Amino acid sequence: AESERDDSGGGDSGSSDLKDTFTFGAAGAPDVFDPLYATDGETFRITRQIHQGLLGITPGTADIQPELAESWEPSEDGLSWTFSLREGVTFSDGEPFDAEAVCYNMDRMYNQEGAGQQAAEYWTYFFGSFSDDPEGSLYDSCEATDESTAVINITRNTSSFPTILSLDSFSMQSPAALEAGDANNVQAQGEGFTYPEYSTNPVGVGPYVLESYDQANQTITLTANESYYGDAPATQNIVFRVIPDESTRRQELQAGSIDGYDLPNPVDWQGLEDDGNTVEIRDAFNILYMGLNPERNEALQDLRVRQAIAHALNREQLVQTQLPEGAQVASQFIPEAVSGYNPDLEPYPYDPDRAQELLAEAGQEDLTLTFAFPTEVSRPYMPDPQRIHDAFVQDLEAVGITVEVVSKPWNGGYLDDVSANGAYDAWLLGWTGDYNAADNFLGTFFSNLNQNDFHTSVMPWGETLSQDLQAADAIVDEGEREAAYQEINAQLRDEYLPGIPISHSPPALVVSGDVEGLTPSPLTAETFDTVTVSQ
Amino acid sequence: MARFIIRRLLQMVGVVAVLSVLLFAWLRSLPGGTVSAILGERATPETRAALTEAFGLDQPIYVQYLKFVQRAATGDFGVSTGVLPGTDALQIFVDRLPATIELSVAALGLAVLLAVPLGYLSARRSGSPLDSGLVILSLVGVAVPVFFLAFLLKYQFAVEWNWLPVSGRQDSLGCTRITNFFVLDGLMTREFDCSASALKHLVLPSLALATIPFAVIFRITRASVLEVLGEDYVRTAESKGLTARVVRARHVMRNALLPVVTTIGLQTGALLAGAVLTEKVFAWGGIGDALARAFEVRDYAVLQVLILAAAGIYVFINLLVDISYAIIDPRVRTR
Amino acid sequence: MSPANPFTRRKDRIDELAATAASPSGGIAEAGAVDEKPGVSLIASAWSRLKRSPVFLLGAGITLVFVVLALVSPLIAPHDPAAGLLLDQVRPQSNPVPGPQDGFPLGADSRGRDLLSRLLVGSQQTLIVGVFATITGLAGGLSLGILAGAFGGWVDALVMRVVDVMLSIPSLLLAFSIAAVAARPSQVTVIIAVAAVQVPVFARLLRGSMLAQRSSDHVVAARALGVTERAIVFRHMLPNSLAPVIVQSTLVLAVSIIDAAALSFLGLGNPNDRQPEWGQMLGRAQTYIYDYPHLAIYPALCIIVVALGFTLMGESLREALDPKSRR
Amino acid sequence: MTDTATTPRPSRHGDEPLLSVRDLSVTFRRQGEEPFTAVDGVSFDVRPGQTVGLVGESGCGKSVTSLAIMGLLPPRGNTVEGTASFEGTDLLRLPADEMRDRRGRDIAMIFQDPLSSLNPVVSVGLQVTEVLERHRGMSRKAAQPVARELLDRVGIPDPDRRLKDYPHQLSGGMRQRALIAMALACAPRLLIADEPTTALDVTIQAQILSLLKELVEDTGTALVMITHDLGVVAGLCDEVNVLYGGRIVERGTRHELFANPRHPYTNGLLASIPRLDGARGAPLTPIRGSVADNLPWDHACAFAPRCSQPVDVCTAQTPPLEESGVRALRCHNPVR
Amino acid sequence: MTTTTDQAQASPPNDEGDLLLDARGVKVHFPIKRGVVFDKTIGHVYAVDGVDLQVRRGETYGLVGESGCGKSTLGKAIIGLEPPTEGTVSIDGTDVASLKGSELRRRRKDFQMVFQDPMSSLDPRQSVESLLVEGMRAHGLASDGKKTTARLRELLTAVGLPAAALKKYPHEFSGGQRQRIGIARALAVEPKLIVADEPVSALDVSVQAQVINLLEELQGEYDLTYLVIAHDLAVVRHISDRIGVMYLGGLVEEAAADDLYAQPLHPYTRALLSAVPVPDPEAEDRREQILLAGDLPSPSKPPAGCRFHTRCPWRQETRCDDERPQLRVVEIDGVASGHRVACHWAEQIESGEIQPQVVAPTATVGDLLAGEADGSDEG
Ligand SMILES: Nc1ncnc2c1ncn2[C@@H]1O[C@H](COP(=O)(O)OP(=O)(O)OP(=O)(O)O)[C@@H](O)[C@H]1O
Ligand SMILES: Nc1ncnc2c1ncn2[C@@H]1O[C@H](COP(=O)(O)OP(=O)(O)OP(=O)(O)O)[C@@H](O)[C@H]1O
Ligand SMILES: [Mg+2]
Ligand SMILES: [Mg+2]
Repeated sequence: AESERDDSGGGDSGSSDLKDTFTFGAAGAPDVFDPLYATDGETFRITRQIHQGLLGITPGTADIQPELAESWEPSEDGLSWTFSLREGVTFSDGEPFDAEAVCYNMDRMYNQEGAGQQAAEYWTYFFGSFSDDPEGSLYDSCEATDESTAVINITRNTSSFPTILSLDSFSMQSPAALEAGDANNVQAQGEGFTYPEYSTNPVGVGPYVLESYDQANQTITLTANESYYGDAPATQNIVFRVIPDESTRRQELQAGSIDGYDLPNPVDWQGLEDDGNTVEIRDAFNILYMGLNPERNEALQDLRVRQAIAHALNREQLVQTQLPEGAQVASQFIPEAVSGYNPDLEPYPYDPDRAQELLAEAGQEDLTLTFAFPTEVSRPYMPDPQRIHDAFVQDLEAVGITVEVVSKPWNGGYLDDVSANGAYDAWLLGWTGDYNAADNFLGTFFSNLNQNDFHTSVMPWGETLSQDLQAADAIVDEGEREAAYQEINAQLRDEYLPGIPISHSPPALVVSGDVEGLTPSPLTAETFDTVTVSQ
Repeated sequence: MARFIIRRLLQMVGVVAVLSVLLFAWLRSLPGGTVSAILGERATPETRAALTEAFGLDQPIYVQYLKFVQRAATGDFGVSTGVLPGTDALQIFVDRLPATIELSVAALGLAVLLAVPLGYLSARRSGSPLDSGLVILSLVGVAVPVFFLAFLLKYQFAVEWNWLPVSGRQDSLGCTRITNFFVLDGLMTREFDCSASALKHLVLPSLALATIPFAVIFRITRASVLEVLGEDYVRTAESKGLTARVVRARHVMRNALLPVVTTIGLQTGALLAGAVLTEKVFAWGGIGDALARAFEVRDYAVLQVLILAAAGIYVFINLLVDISYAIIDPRVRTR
Repeated sequence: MSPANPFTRRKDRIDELAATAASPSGGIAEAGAVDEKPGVSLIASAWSRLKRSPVFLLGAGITLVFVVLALVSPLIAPHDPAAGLLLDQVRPQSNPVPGPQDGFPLGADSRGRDLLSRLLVGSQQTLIVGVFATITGLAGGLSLGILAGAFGGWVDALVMRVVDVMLSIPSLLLAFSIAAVAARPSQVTVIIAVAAVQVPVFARLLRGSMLAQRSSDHVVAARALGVTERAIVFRHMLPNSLAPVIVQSTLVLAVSIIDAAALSFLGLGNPNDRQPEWGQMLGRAQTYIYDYPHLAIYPALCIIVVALGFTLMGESLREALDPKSRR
Repeated sequence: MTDTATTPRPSRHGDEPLLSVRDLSVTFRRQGEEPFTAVDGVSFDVRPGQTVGLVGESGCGKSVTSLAIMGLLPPRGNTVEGTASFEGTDLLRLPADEMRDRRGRDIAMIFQDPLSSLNPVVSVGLQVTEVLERHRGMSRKAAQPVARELLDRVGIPDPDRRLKDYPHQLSGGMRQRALIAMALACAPRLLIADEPTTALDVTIQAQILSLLKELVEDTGTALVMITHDLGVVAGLCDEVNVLYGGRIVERGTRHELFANPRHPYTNGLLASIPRLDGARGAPLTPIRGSVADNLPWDHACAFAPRCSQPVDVCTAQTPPLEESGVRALRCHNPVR
Repeated sequence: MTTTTDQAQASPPNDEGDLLLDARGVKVHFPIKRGVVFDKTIGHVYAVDGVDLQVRRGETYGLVGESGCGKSTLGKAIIGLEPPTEGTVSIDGTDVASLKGSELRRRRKDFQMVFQDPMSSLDPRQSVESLLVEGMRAHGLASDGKKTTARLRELLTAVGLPAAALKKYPHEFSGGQRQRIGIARALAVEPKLIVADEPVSALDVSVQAQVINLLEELQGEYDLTYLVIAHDLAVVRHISDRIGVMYLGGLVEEAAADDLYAQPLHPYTRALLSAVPVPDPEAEDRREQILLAGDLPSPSKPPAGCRFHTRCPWRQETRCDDERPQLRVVEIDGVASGHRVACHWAEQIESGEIQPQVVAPTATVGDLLAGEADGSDEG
C-alpha cells in the first residue's frame, strides 16, 4: 500500500511491474550517518548505500576493486600511493569530487581531536593514531597533485593498505557539507558522545541519498541520488524498517511487508526457501575458535593438552548438526578466501582416544577447564553460542576433562572477561573479516604480544609468532607474503595451537522471491542499487 | 485536596530520587557495560581505556553520581551510547513516549471497555455458565505468556489471513509528524490514511498487551460488583423502586468502580512492564522497545532516564488514581 | 454471622435436642447445647467448603498432577532429557528438529534431545522455579510486612517507602534489571529476579492485614491478657493475616513460571538447559517458532495449564477464605 | 400530579386490611446444604393507620418476611410461597417492573443500619430526590425544594447544607432521619421499618420513634414495625406478632399480649428483660440456650428445647396456630 | 453481686483502703494529625477529658452514656490499653498508668476486659482451649499440665459451657456462648477487676439475661469487682451498685443505682431515663419523654462551659455556656450523700424553679405531604 505522497521523487523509474521501493528489515536502528563514527553493521548497511570510498569491493567476493579511484600505484618503497580518481563525479550536494576532496577527507579523519578520536573507532583500529600522535599512525599525509590525482603517504609497509580504504568508515564525503555541518564536532557529554548536525545529514557520492529518518516510526528512507555518476539505481527508494525481533522479521517477510532481511536464522533457511523466498548464502568470511588461556590454567601450556582438546572436539558433528549449511570445519584461523590460507592443512581429526592418550602423556588426566560462552548474542560465526558450547562440553567430558561451565552476557562482561580480565581457561569467540588480508585475522589475534586474548606472552613461541606476523604484514610482494602466512598457519596448527579453530559459517541474507539483482557479499557489504522488486 | 496532591507529589519526588541513587549505583556495578558493547570483538585494551576515560566511567561511582545530579539539574540526563548514539537520553524518552502512550491507552482502553461491562454482567449472572466461562477466560488470559500470544496473534491475523500488519506503527506513507501520536497526527493533518494505517497497526499489539489488564480488571470488577450487590444501600435503592438503570449506574457501579479505579492505576504500571515484551515483538518504537535495546547495549544514560521516567510515570498515575478516587469517593474527598 | 443454621443440622441432632428438652435443668448458667464432635477450625471449614468447589478441585487436580509429575518424571521419562540421542538426524537446514518417530513420540529438539522427556522432566525445574521464587518472594515480603505491620509508626513508614520504590518500577522491568545484574545468569538468578518482583506485593498485603489485625478486638484482648508483644505478633496477628498471603502465593506461583518464561524470551533466562524448564524451553523455541511451532506450543500449553491450575486454586481459596464471599 | 396524591387518603382505621399476608414461606436453597425455611407460613394483616409489630430474636425471620413482601430477596436461591396482597394485588406474584413502580411509592421501607443503608458516594440530596424523580415525575430541580422540606420535616437541621452532604458527614440519627425522609417522599401507604432504632442511642431512638409515631398518626400510613425490643413494641404497636423460628407463635393487641402473655417464649422474653420501672432487685429469668438449639417445626415445637414447661407432645407434634380474633397462639402447653 | 441497697455502700468512698480502682483526672486525647510533608497535630479528640472514678472492692460500677462519649476509651485507659494523656489510675494501690512494657504486662493479671463483640474479640483460629490457656501461660499459671486441665474444666463449668467446648473454635458457638468464652478467658488469670465493655449489647434479649446472671454469679464466686460499660440503662441499673453517667468525655452524674433512677438530677440523665422504652403498654402510654434536640457534639470540638448546654432543655443564660460544672454533692432533701452531679442548676431544676424550654414545634409530616400535594396540583 503506497501513498500518493510517495511519488514526489519521480516514481516513473523502471517499468510498471517493478515496485519503486525496496523495503528491508533491519535488526537495529542506525547510530550515525557519518560512517567515520559508525561502528556497527546496521549502520554501515545504510551508509554503504549513500557513501563510496576510493576503493570498493567486487560484488560477491572479498576482493577490492576500483571505485572512486580508478587505479592506484605505490611508490618504490611502498610508502606513497598515487590514486587516479574517477572524473566527473559530484557529491549529492553538487560539490565536485576531486583530489582536494580526497585529501580533505583523509586529513579530516587524521585530524580528529578529543572525543572525535574515540568516536572514530575504525580509524584508531586501522590507522593507529591521529595527528597529535604521528608516531603511531599509519597515515602520514595526502597531496592533491592535480584535480584527479591524489597521493597518500603512509608511514610503514602493510598488507592492509590500500585495502582498508575500501572500508565504509573511510568513505568520501562532501567537504562543503562536512564544513557546514560542523562534522568533526563530536563531544563527550556525560558518558556518551554527541554528534554534530552533519551526522544526520550525510552527503556522499553513492547511488542513494538519505531522504528521511522517521525515528517515531523507526524507518529510514533512502531515495535515488539524482547526480549519481553510475547507473541510476534499479529501484527508486529503499526503506529500512527496524524490527528488533527475529521471528517478527520473518513474519513480516512472510506477510509481504518487507522484501528482505539480514542474517535469517539458519534453521529458517529451508522454510524460507520453501515459502518462495531466496536465501542468499554468502561465502564464509569468518572464523569461530575456542580460545585458550595458558596463563590462567598452566596445564594449557603443554602442547599435548591443547592437542588433546583439539582431538576431543567433534567439530565435524558440530558443523553438520548445529551450523548452517555450507559451514566448514576450520583447519586454521583464516577462511579460505583470504590470501595466506594454507590449503594443505587438515583439521585435527576427532579422536577421543588420542585425546585421552595425550592427556595421559601430559599427566593431565584430571584436567579441569573453566569454559565460557556468551549469552544474549548471536554472531554470524556463532548463531547460537550455547548450543556450540554445550556440544563441546559433552565432547570434553567424554575424554575425562572436567568442565566448569560459565556464561555471561556478551555486553554484560563476557568480552571484558575474555580480553581484559583473562577470566576463563577456554572460551568461544570469533571474528568476521573486514577485508581480505590475513593480517586482519591473525594480526588481530596474535600480533600484540603483551595484550592478546590468548596470552601468548607466557608461551616460549609467543614472541616469535608476534614478530613473524608483523614481518609478514610488512612484505610488499604479494606472493612472498602469501607464502609467509601459509608458513605461519602451519606453525599455528602444528607447533603453537594457541587456540582451536572451529569453523567458518556462511551468513545468509534473505529476500522475497520478487527480489532480484542482489549479490551477496562475504563481507556482508551488499549494495542495493541493483536490486529490483517485482509487484 | 491541594494539600494531598502536594504531599503526594513530594513523595513522588522522594521515591524517584531514592531510586535514582540505587539505579545509578546498580547500573555501574554491572559487569561489562557500555564500552565493551560499543567495541565488541574489536576491543583492545587501549581503545577500551580511552573510551572508559572519555565517558568518565573510570571515576568513583559517587563522583559519577554527583556529576550526574549536577547535569541533571540543568536538564541534561546524559547522552545515549547505544540506542541512538549521540541523542539526548531525555530526548529519546520524549520521542518514544507517544508510541508507548498510544499503545498503552489503546490496550488499557480495550481492557477497560471490555472488562468493566463483562465484569458487571458476570457478577449479575454469578454462577451461570456465562459467568464461569468469562472467569475461566480471564484466568487463561493471565496464564498465557504475552510473547507467545503475540506470536499467535501475528501468525493468524497478519501472516495467515493478512488482515492486519505484523509489526511497526505505520506503513511508510511519508506521514507528517506533529505530536508523534500517529493516529492523532493523521487526524490533525487530515492525512486520514495515516491514521487508518496507524490504527490498523495498533490492533494486534494492543490486543496482546490488553489481555492481562483485561483479566485483572475483569476479576476486580466482578468481585467488586458482587460485593456491592450485597450492600445494604443497594437494597435501599431497590426498596425505593428506582429503575434498574439508576440502581446499576448510581448505586452499584459508582461504588464498585472504586477498587476498579485503583486496579486500573496499578495495571498501568504493569502495562509499562508488558510493553517491554509487546513492543519488542511488534517492533513498536516505544519506551519498552528502547529499554530492551538499552539493556542489550548497556546504554546507561538511556536506562537511567527510562527507568526513572517509568517509575515517575507509575507514581504519577497512581497519584491520578488517588485523585480520581477522591473525586468518586466523597469519604476521601471531604475528609 | 450466626452459627450454622439450626435447621440444616442433621437428624441425629434433633433427637439429642429433644432429649435436652425433656429434662429441663434450672441452672441459669447453662449456655445451651454444644455437640461432642471435635471442633472444626476455620481452615478445616474452609477446606470442607473447598472440597465441594469444582473450580478448586480442577485447580488442585492440575496442580497435583503437576507436582507428582515433577517428582516422578525422571523415573518415567523415556530418555535422558540432556542426551542428544537424535543428534545424528539434526541438519540445520533440512532437518533442524527431528520429528516424531519410534520411541520419540513428540520428536526431538534442535539438539536431538527427546522432546517428551524434556517436557516431562521440565516440570521439575518449572516447579522449582515457581516454588522457590514464591518462597523467596514470600520470605522477603513477609519480613518487610511483619516489620511494618508489627511495629507500625516510623518503621512502617520506612518499610513502606522502600516498598514504594520497589513498586514504582514496573514488575517485569524489575525482574529484567535484576536478572541483568547477575554476573552469571543461572536458575538462581532467574528465581531471585522473579521473586524480587513479588516482595513488595507480599509486603503490602501482609502489612495491610497486619495493621488491620493490630487494632482488632482479639489482638487487643490478647494484649489485655498480658500476652507478650512477640506472641501477639506471631501467634495472633501473623496467622490471621496469612490467608490473603496464602492466596497470593498460589497466584504468584503461576506468575513466577510465566515471568521466568518472559525472562527466557528476553535472553535473560537460565542458559544451562541440560535440566529443561518449560519457560526456558518456550523462550528458546522462539528461534524455531515459525517452522516448528510445536517446540513452543507444548511448553506453552504446559505453562498455561499449570498456571491456570494454580490460579484456579488460588481464586477458589480466596473465595473460601474470604468471609465476605460466604454469602 | 401523580395518582398517589389524587387518590383520596384511606380512612384512618379502615377495616379492610391494606396488606394481607397469608401463609408466607421463604425457603433458602444453597448448593450442598439442606434447604432452610426461614419464614414458615406467616400470616398477618395490616390496616391503614395501624402499627403492627413483628418481634423476635435474631434469626427468627423478621427481615426475611419484610424483604419477601418488598420483593427484595436475593434473586436466586430462594422460593417464596403464600400471598401478600396489597389492596388486592398479590405483591409476591407481581412482575418485577410493576413491583418496582410500587416500591417507594406505595410501600416503603426503612432499614436497621442507617450508615450502610445509605450510598456513601451519592449525596444525601440526590438520594432523596431520586425517589421523587422516579415516582412523582419531578425534575431534579423541582425535586430539590421538596427534598429540602422533607429533610426539614424529619427534623434534620440546616437541610440546605445537608442536601449537599454525603452520608458519612451525617450523624447516626441524621442518617436514619434521612432514610425516613426517603421512605416518606412519596407518601407511601405502607411503611415497613426493620429495626429502625437498633443501631441508635436511646435519646436518638426516642426522637426517631416519636417521629414515626407522629407520622402514623398524621398520615394514616400503616406501619409494620420490626424489632426485637419489646419496649419499642409496647409503646408503638397496635398489634404484635411474636415470631420464633420463622413462625408466628403468638399474636395479640399490645395491651393483651403484655398483660397476658401465653406462650412460654413471649413470657420468657418478658422475664429476661431488666426493666427500668419496677424494683431493682427483681431477678431475671432468662430463656435457656439460644436460637441455635431450635428444633425443626415440621415434627416438633421449635421452642421445645428451650421451653420452661415442655411436655412430651412438644417434641412429637407441631403445635398449630390457634386463632381467635386478633389473638393467636401456637403452643401445646401455654402459660396459665 | 448484691442486689440489696445498702446505704453505707452507696455512699462515696472516702476510705482509701476500700478502693480497688482509683482513677484521678484521667484524660485521653487522641491527636488529629495532618500535614503536607510531615504530620502535625492540628487538634485533638477529647475522648476522655478529666474523669475521676473510684470503684470499691467487690462493687459493680456502671458507666452509661451515648455512643462516642468516651466510655470505652475510659475503660481502656483504666486497664492500660490506652495510655492516658493525663491523670493517674491506681489499681490495688499501684499506679498502672505509669507502668510500661513487661511490668504492665505482668500486672495485667489483676485486671481484665470483656469485650462487646464476642466474635471479633476471639481469635478465630484458636480453639477454646488455647484461647483460655494463653492468658494463663502468659502469667505462669499453666505450668502444670494436669492442673491446667482441671482449671480449664473449672472455668468452663463456671461459665456454663460443657467440656466438649474446649476443642471447638469460636465460630462454632452461638453469640451468647462466645461471650461466655470471653468471660472465661478473662477469668482464667484470676483477675481482681473486670472491665466489661458492653458485655451484652450484641446479644439477644434472652441470652443477654443469661450473661447478666452469669456475671452476677461469678462476682460472688470469685470476689470480682466490675466496671460495666453499657448504653442500655436498664441493664446497667440491673447489675450496678453505683452508676456514672458520661457525656462527651466527662462524668455528669454519679450515684448509687437506685438513687440515680429514683431521682436523676442532671438534665442529661433525666432525658436519658425518660427515653428508655419500657415493655409495658400502660407505662409506655404514660411515659413523659424529654426529647433532646440534635446529636452529641463532636468530641474534637467540645462545647465550652457545660458540655451539655447545646442540647439542654434547662439551659440558662448564665454559667452554662462558659463555666464547666464540676461533680458536686447537691444539697437537696432526700438525695443521698453519694449522689454527685455536674450541673450548675441541679437544685433549681429539681425544685422546679427552672422549667425546661419548649422544644420548637416542628410541623407534622402529614402537613408536609398534604402541602406538597396541594402545591403541585396548582402547578
Ligand atoms: N439470603 C439468605 N440465604 C440463606 N439464609 C438466609 C438468607 N437471609 C437470611 N437467611 C437466614 O434466614 C434466617 C432469618 O433471617 P432474618 O434476617 O429474617 O432474621 P431476623 O429476624 O431479621 O434477625 P435479626 O434480628 O438478626 O435481623 C436466619 O437464620 C438467616 O441466617
Ligand atoms: N484510637 C482513636 N483515635 C482517635 N479517636 C478515637 C480513638 N478511639 C476512640 N476515638 C474517639 O473517641 C471518642 C470516644 O470513643 P469511645 O469508643 O470511647 O466511645 P464509646 O462511648 O465507647 O462509644 P460506643 O458506645 O460507640 O462504643 C469517639 O469520638 C471516637 O471516635
Ligand atoms: Mg433482621
Ligand atoms: Mg465503646
